Amino acid sequence: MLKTVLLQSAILSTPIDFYILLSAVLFTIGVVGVMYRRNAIVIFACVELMLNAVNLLLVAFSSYHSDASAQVFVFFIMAVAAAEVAVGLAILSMIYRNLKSIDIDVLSKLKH
Amino acid sequence: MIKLIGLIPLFPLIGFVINGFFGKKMGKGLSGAIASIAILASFCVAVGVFMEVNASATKTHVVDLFSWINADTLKIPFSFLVDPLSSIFLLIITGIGFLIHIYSIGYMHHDEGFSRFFTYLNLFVFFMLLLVLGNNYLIMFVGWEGVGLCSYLLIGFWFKNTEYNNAAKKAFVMNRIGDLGFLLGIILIFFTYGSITYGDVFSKAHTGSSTVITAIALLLFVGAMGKSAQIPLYTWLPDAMAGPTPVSALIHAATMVTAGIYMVVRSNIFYTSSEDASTIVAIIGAATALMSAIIGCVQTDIKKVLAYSTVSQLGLMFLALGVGAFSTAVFHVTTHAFFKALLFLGAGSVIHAMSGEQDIRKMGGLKKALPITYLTMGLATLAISGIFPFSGFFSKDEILAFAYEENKALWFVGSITSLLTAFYMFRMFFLTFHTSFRGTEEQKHHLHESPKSMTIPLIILAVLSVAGGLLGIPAAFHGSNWISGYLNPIIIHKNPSTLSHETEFMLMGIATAVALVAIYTAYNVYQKSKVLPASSEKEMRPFERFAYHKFKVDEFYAFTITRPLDLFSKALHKFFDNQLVDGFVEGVGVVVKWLSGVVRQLQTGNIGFYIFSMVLGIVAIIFWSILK
Amino acid sequence: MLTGLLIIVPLIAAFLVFFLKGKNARIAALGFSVVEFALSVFAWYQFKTEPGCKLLYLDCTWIESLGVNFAVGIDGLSLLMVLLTTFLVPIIILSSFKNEYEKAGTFYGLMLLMQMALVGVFTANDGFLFYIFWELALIPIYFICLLWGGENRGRITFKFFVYTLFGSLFMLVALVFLYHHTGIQTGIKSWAINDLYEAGRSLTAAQQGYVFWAMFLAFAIKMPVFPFHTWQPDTYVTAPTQGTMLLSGIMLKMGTFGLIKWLLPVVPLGVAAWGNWAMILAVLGIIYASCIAIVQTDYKRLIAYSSIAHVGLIAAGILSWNQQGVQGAMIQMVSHGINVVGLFLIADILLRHTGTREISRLGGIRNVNPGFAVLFLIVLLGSVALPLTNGFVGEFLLITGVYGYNAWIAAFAGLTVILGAVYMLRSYQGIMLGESNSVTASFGELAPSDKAVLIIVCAAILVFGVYPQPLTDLAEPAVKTLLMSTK
Amino acid sequence: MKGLFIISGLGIFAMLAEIFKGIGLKKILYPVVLLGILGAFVVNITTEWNNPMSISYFNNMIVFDNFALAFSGVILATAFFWFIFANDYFENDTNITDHFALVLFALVGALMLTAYKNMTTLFLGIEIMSIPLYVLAASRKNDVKSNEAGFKYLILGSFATGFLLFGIALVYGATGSFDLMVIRAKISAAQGGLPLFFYAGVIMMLVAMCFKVAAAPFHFWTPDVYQGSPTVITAFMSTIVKTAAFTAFVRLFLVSFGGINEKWEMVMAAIIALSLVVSNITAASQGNVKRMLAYSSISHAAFMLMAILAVKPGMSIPGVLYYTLAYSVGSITAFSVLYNVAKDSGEGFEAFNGLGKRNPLMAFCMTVAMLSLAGIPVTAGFFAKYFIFATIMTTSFKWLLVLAVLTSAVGVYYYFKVIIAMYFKAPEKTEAVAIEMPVMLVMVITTLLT
Amino acid sequence: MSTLLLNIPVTQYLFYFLSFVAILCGLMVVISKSPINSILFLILTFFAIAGHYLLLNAQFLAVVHIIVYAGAIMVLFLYVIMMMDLNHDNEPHKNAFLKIAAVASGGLMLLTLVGSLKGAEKLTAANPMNTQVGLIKNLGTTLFGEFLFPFEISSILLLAAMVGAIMIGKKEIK
Repeated sequence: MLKTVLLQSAILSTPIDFYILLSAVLFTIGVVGVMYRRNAIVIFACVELMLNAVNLLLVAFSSYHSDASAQVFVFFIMAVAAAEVAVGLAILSMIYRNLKSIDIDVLSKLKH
Repeated sequence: MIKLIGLIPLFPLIGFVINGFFGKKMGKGLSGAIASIAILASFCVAVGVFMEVNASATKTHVVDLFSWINADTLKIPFSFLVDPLSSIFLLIITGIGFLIHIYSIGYMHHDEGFSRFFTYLNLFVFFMLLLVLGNNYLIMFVGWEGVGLCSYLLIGFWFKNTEYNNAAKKAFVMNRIGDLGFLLGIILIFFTYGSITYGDVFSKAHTGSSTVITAIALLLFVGAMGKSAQIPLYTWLPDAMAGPTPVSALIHAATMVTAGIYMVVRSNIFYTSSEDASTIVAIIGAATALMSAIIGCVQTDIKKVLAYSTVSQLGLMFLALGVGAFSTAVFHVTTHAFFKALLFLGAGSVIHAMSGEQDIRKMGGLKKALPITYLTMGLATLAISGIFPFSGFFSKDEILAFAYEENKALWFVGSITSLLTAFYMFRMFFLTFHTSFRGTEEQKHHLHESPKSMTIPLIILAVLSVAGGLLGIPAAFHGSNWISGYLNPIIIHKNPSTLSHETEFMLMGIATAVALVAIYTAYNVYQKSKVLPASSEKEMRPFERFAYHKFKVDEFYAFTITRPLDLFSKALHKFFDNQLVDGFVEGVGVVVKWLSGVVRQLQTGNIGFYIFSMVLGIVAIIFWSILK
Repeated sequence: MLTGLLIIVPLIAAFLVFFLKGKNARIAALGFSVVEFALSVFAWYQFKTEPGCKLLYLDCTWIESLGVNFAVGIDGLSLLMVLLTTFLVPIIILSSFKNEYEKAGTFYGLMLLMQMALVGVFTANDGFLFYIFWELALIPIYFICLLWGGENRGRITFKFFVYTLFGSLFMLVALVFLYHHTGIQTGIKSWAINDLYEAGRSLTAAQQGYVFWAMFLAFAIKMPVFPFHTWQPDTYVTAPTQGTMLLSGIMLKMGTFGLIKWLLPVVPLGVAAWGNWAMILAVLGIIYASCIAIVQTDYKRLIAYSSIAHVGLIAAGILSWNQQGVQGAMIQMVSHGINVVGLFLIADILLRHTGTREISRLGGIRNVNPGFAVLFLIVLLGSVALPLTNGFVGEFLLITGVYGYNAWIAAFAGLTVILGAVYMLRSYQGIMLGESNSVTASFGELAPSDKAVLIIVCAAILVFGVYPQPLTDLAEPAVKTLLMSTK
Repeated sequence: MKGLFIISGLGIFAMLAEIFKGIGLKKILYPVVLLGILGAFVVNITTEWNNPMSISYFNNMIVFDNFALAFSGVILATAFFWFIFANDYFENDTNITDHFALVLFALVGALMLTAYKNMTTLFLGIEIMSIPLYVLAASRKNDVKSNEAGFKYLILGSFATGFLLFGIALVYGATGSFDLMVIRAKISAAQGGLPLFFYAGVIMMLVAMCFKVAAAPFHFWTPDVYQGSPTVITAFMSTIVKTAAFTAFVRLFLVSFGGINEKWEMVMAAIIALSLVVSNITAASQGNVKRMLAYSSISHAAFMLMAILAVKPGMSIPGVLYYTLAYSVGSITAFSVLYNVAKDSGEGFEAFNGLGKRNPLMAFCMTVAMLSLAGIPVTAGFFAKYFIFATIMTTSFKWLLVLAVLTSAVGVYYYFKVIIAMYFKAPEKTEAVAIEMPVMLVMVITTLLT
Repeated sequence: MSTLLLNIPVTQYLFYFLSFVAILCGLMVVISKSPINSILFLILTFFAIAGHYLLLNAQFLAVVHIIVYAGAIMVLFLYVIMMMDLNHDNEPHKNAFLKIAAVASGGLMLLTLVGSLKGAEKLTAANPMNTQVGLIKNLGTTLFGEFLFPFEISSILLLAAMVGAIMIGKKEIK
C-alpha cells in the first residue's frame, strides 16, 4: 500500500523538468569528460555516462506518459552500448598492442 | 561608250592580274608592255567617254554593276558615275599614268623587281580609277584606301631597306588617320541623309542643319588632309620619296595626292553651304602652302625639293577650294599634274644619269650631258613658277584672283608662296644644270642622256605643261575658261566672280613681277656668285637649320604621339595587364590556396579538439535557433 | 532532321576516328569534316529554297522530367555560324597535315567532338540544350590544349578551363532562373527559347539586370571582353595551333552568338539599364588590346591581342542592337573566323620553318619566299579591314552600327582602324621585310597543305570582300526579324 | 523487406562459412554473395514495387514504400559494384569471412535506414551500420593509421549517437511516441503548442544526422577516417553509408519534421554554407587523393542537404535519389582507380602522374569520374547538381546557389589536379598499370549514359 | 492527509539525494586521476541512476541496468584496465587551453541546454496515469509485440559486434 502511494507520488511530486535538468547535467558532464580526459578508456566511460543520462531521461518520460515503449527503447540502448564497448575495447587493446599507449593525443597521426 | 565605263578600271585590273601571276616568267619587255597597254586601253576608253560626256546634254551618267553591301536602310550598290569632274580625272590618271608607265620601262630596266613594279602600278591605277568613278562615298573610300595600299607597297618597293619600309608604314598609318575621319564623315552622311549615293545626298544636302553640315565637311576634309598631305598630316609625303621616282611622279605628284581635292570638289555643296568649314580649309591650305614652300627653299635633295613644292602646290589648291574656286582647283590639279609629273620624271632622268645621286650639291652643269631633260625641266620650272604663258600661270593666277576677292590676307600668303616657289625651283634648276659639275669622276664619265622610252614622255609632258593653260584662258584674255564651264553643272557657285579685268591684270602683273624677282635672285645667288647650299648642318644659319629639319615636325610628333603611345602600351602590357588584371585573376587562386593552407590547420587530428568544435557548433546552433 | 544529322555526323566520326592511327585518322577526319561541310551547304540550299521547312528543324523530348527538349533548328543566324564552323574545321584539319601529332586519333577525334558541340551551340533552340553544348565544347578543347600544348600548359589551360567554366556556371544559374519564370499563364515550365524570351521579358527591371550580368559574364569571358580576357593570350600561345584556330576561329563566336541570340532578346530592360556599361567595356577592350598588341614581340601573342580587339568591336556592334551593328557583327564573325585561321596558320608556319615567332629575330622572309609574303599580306589586309577584303564589310557596318548607338563611342572604337594598321604592318615589316638573316635565310618553300589552306583563306577573303552578298542575304533578314521581335 | 532478410541471411551465411570451411563454403562465398545481392535487388524491385499491401511491417517499425525501395535499390546496386571491385581485397585478406559478414551486416543497417518508420529502427539501423564499420575501418591491424581511423570513428560516432539519443528522448518526451507518423500528427495537431525542448530535440537529431553525413562543423572525422581506413572500406563509407545516412535524413526531416521546417531551415542553410566553403577550400591544398575525396564527399553532402532544405518532397526526394546515385557511381569509379593505382605508388597526387600513358583506359575512367564529381555536363554529376539548383531556385535560399557556384568553381581545381597529373605530369614509373577492368567500363558507361 | 504530508517530501528527498550522488560521482569520473577510480565512480553513478529508475517505478529496468552496466560493462572496463595495467595515475595533463576550453564549452552547453529544455508546462501525458508500466509483464508485451522487429534485428547488431570484436582481437596470421 505504502509502496504504491510512494510510487504514485514519486512522479507526481517531482516535476518532469527536474528529471530533464538532471539528465542534461549528467549528459553535459559526460561531454565535458570526453573533451577533458586523454585516457581513451575513461573517454569511453564518459560516453557511457552520456548514454545513461539519456536512459534516465527516457525512463522519466516513460513513467510520465505511462508508456512502456521508452523503457524498451532503453533496453536497445543498453544493447548498443554493450556492443559499442565490446568493439571499442577490442580496438583499444589492439591499439595498445601497437602503440603501448591509449593516450588519445598519441592518436593524431592523421591530420591536416 | 558610257556603257563601257566598266572597262576603264577593268583593263588595269587585268594587267595587274597578268603581271601579278606571270610577271616573273614573262620577262621584262612583255610585262612592261602589257601594263602600259592596259593603261593605254583604258585611256582610249576614257577619251571616248570624255567625248561623249562633253557632247551629250545630260552631264551625269550612272552605271550600276552589282549591289555590294545591304543592311536594311543602308544600301550600297557597286556603281559608277561619269560626269565632267570624273571624266577629267579619268583623262589625267590614265593619260599621265600611261606616260609614266612608258617612262618606267626605261627607268626600272635594271631593277629585279621590274614586273612587281608594274603589278603595283596597274593596281594603283585601278584603285585610282575606282576612286574617281565611284557613285557613292563608299566606293570612293574603297579606291581611297586602295591607293593608300599601293602607295604603301610602292614607297616600300625596295623592301630590304628599313628606312623605306618605315616611310611606307608612316604613309599608310597617316593616311589611315585621315581615312578614319573620312569614314566617320561617310557614316554621318548616312545617318543625316539616309544614303551615301552622291545624287541622293547632294539633292538633300541643303536640308541638314548647319552644324551637321560643317561636321561632315570637316570630317571629309580630315580625310583629304591625310591623302593630300595637308597640315598636320603632311609629313609622310616628303618621306614617300623613298619610292622609285616614277612612283613619286604618278602617285605623289600627279594623281593620288590630288584625290583630296577631288573629294572636296565632289562634295563642294557641303563647303559652299558651310562658311566655317571652307574658311578652315582655306587657312590650312594657305598655311601648308607657305610652310612647305619655306622648307623647300633649303632642301638639298632634288626629290625632297619637289616633294615640298608638291605639298605647297596642294596647299594652294586647298586655298582655292577654301575660297570656293572649285573649278580653278581642278584646273590647277590638271596643270600641276602636267608640270610636276614632268619635273619628277626629269629629276628621275637626272638621278638615272647621276647613277642614283640625289643631292643637288653634288650635281651641276648637267645641261650639256642631258639636253632634253634640261630643256623639258626648264619649261616645267617656268610653268610652276607661273611665268606667262605657261600653264602654271593661268591656274595659279586664277587661284590668287579668287583668293584676293575672298580675303586679301589669303591672297598675300598665296603670292608669297608663289614667290618662294619660283625661288626654290630655280635654285634647284641652276644648281642642277648650270655652273660646273661637282660630282665624282666616275659619275662624270657615266653621265648620259636617258633612253627614248624616258625622254619621249618628258617631251610630251613638256608640251602639255606649256599648253595646258589653254584649258582655262580667263575671260580677261577673252578666253572662255573652258574648264570652269565644263565643270559648271556639278559645282554650286557661291557668288559669281565680280572681279574687274583691271584688277585681274594688276594681280597677274604683280604675280609675274614677283616670280621674276625670285628667279633673278636665284640666278644671282646660285648662277652668278656660285653660292652653294651649306654642305653640312653646322654651316647653316639657325633658322635655315630649323627649316632644313622641316621645323622638327616629325620630332614633335614622335615626342607627343608615337613615343607616349609606345610607353603607354608597354605600361599597359607589363603593368596593368600582367600585374593588375591578370594579377587579380591569379590572385583569387592564390588566396584560395592560402586560405586552404590556413583552414586545413584546423584538422588537428586531435579527437579532443574535434569534439570541442562539435560542441561549440551545437551550442551555437541551439543558441541561435532556439534561444534567440 | 538535317540539323540533327549535322550534329550526329561529327559525333559518329569522332568515335570512328578515335580508333584510327596517325595518317589514317587525319585523312578520315578530313573526309568526315568535308562531308559535314557538304551537309551544311545542302542545309543552306534548303534554307534558300524554303526557310521554314521541316527538314531544318528537329524537336523531340529529351529529358522529360526537366522539360528539356532536343530542339535544334537552323535560321539565318545559326546557318551562318554553322557554315563558318563546317567550313573552318576541314581547313583547320588540313592545316595540321604538316605537324605530326602523337595519338593523332584522339587529337582529331576531339576536334570532331568539338565541331559537334559547336554546331549544337549554334543550332540549339532549347536553353538547357544550349548550356549542355556550351560546356561540351569546352571539354575537347581543354584536352587538346592540355595534351598537345606548349610549355607549362597545365597551369594555363587549367586557368582557361576554370575561368570559362566559372562564367558559364553563372549562365546556368541565370538560365535556371529564367526557366522558373516560364509558363506564368500556362503553368507549364519550358526550356524552349521563345518561352525563355517571354519569361525574361516578364521579369522586373532589377531581375533582368541580374540575369543580364550573369549571362554577360559567361559570354564576356568566352569572347573575351576586357577585363575578362587574361586567360586568352596565354592560352592562345600555349595551345597547339589547330587548337588556337578552333578557339579563336569558332569558339570565340559562341560568346558573340550567345549575346545575339540568348542575351539581348531575353532581357531588354536589363540591356537598357546596363548595356551601355557593357558597351564601354567592349570599346575599352578594343583600344586596350590594340595598344598592347603594338608592343608584343611574339607574333602569335600579337594576334591573340588583336583578336581581343576585333571581338571587342563585334561585341560593341551587337550591343548597339541596330540592324547595321548586329548584321555587321554576324558578317564580321565569319570574316574574323576566316582571317584569324589564316593568321594563326602563318604563326605555325613561321614556327615550323624558323623555330621562332619572335618578330625581332625574324625578317626578310619575303626575299626567300615571295609567294608566302603575298599570301600573308592578303590575310593581313583582311584583318586590317582594307576595302575589298572581307574584313571591311563587317567593320564598316559595325562602326556604322556603333555610330547609331553613340557617335563618340564610334569615333573611339574607330581608332582600331588606325591601331590595327600600326601593329599589323609592324609585324609584317618585322617578319617579312628587310634583309633576311641567319634564321630566315633557310626558310624554304611552303608545304602543299599549308599553301592550299592559305590560298583558300585568301580566296575567301577577297571573294567575300568584293561580293559579300551571300553573307548579307543570310544575315540581313534574320537580324531584321530578331530586332523586330525585341522592338 | 525480403531484400533485408536476404542480406541478413547472407551475413550469417558468411559467418558460418568460416566454421564449415571444410566443405568449401569459403570458395563459393564470393559468388554467392554477389548473386545474393543481385537477388535482393531483383526481389525488391519485382515483388514490392508499387505494392500497397506489403508496405508496412511489424506495426510500422519498418516500411518498404517506393521511397525505401528506390534508395535500397541504389544501395544494393552500389554494393554490387563495390563487391566486384573489392574482390581482390577480400582475396588477399586472411579472415575473409569476417569481412564479408561485417560488410553485409553494415548493409543490413543501411537497408534499415532506408525503410525505418520508427525512432527505434532508425537508431538500431544507424548502429548496425556503424559498428561493423568501426571494425572495418580499423581492420588493418598492424597499421597504426588504420587503428587510429577506427578509433576516431568509434569515439566520435558514439558521441554523435549520444546526441541522437538525447534528441530522440526529448522528441519522445514531447510527443509520447517513437513513431514518425504519430510524431508528425502530433506536430500538425499542436500548431506550435509543443514544449520548447521538443525543438531542442529536433536540433540535436539534426546535429547527429549532420555528423553521420559529415557536414561542417561535424565533419572533422571524415578526412582522417577516410584516409586511415583501407581504400575499399573508404569507398564503402563514402558511397553506401552516405547514401543510407541521407535516406534516413530525408525521411526524418521531410516526413516527420517537415512541418516545422522554419525552425531548422536557417540552421541547415548555415551548415550547408559552412560545409561548402570549408570542404572546397580545404580540399584545394590536399596532397593525398583519399583525403581530397573525403573533402569532396563533404561538399557533395552539402549539395544533397540543399535538396532537403528546400522541403519540396516532390523535387527533393528525386533530387537526392539521383544525386546519391550519380555520386556513388562517380566515387566508386574514382576509388577503384585510386585503389589500383595506390597499390604500387601510394595515395598522393603524384601517384597518378602519367597514368594517361601507363593505362589510358583507367585514366579515361578516372577522368570521367572526376568530371562527374566536378559536375561538368553531360556527366551524371552535372544533372545531379542541376536538379539541386533547380530545387533550391524555388526557395528563398538563392544566395546558397551563388555560393555553391563559386565553391564548385574552386572544386574544379582539385578534381582537375588529378586529370592534369594523369595527362600532363611525367610518370615516375613507366611500366603500365595492368589490371582487368570490366567493372570500370560498367562505371563509365553508367556515368556517361545518364 | 498526514501520510501525504509525510510522504511527499520523502520522495523529494530521495530524488534530491540520488541526483546529488549521481552528479557528484559523475564529476568524480571526470576529475579523478586514475582510470580505476573513474570507473568505480561511474559504477556509483549507475547505482544512483538505478535508484532513480526505482523511484520512477521502472523496477525491472533498474535491475537490468545494474546487471548490464555495473555487472557486465563496467567489469569489462576494469578487466581491460587491469590487463593493460593502466592503473598508474600518471596521465600526463593535456595543455591547459584545451582543459579550460573543455570546461568552458561544457558550461556553455549546459547553459544552452538548461535554457532550451524548458516548456514542460505545455506537456500533456500521452496515457492516463498507470504505475504498472514498469512491470515485466507490460514490458514483455511491448517488447515482443510492438518492438519485435527491433528486438530481432538487434541480434544482428550483437552478432556484428561479436564478429568484429573477435576479428580485431584475433592475432594476425602472418
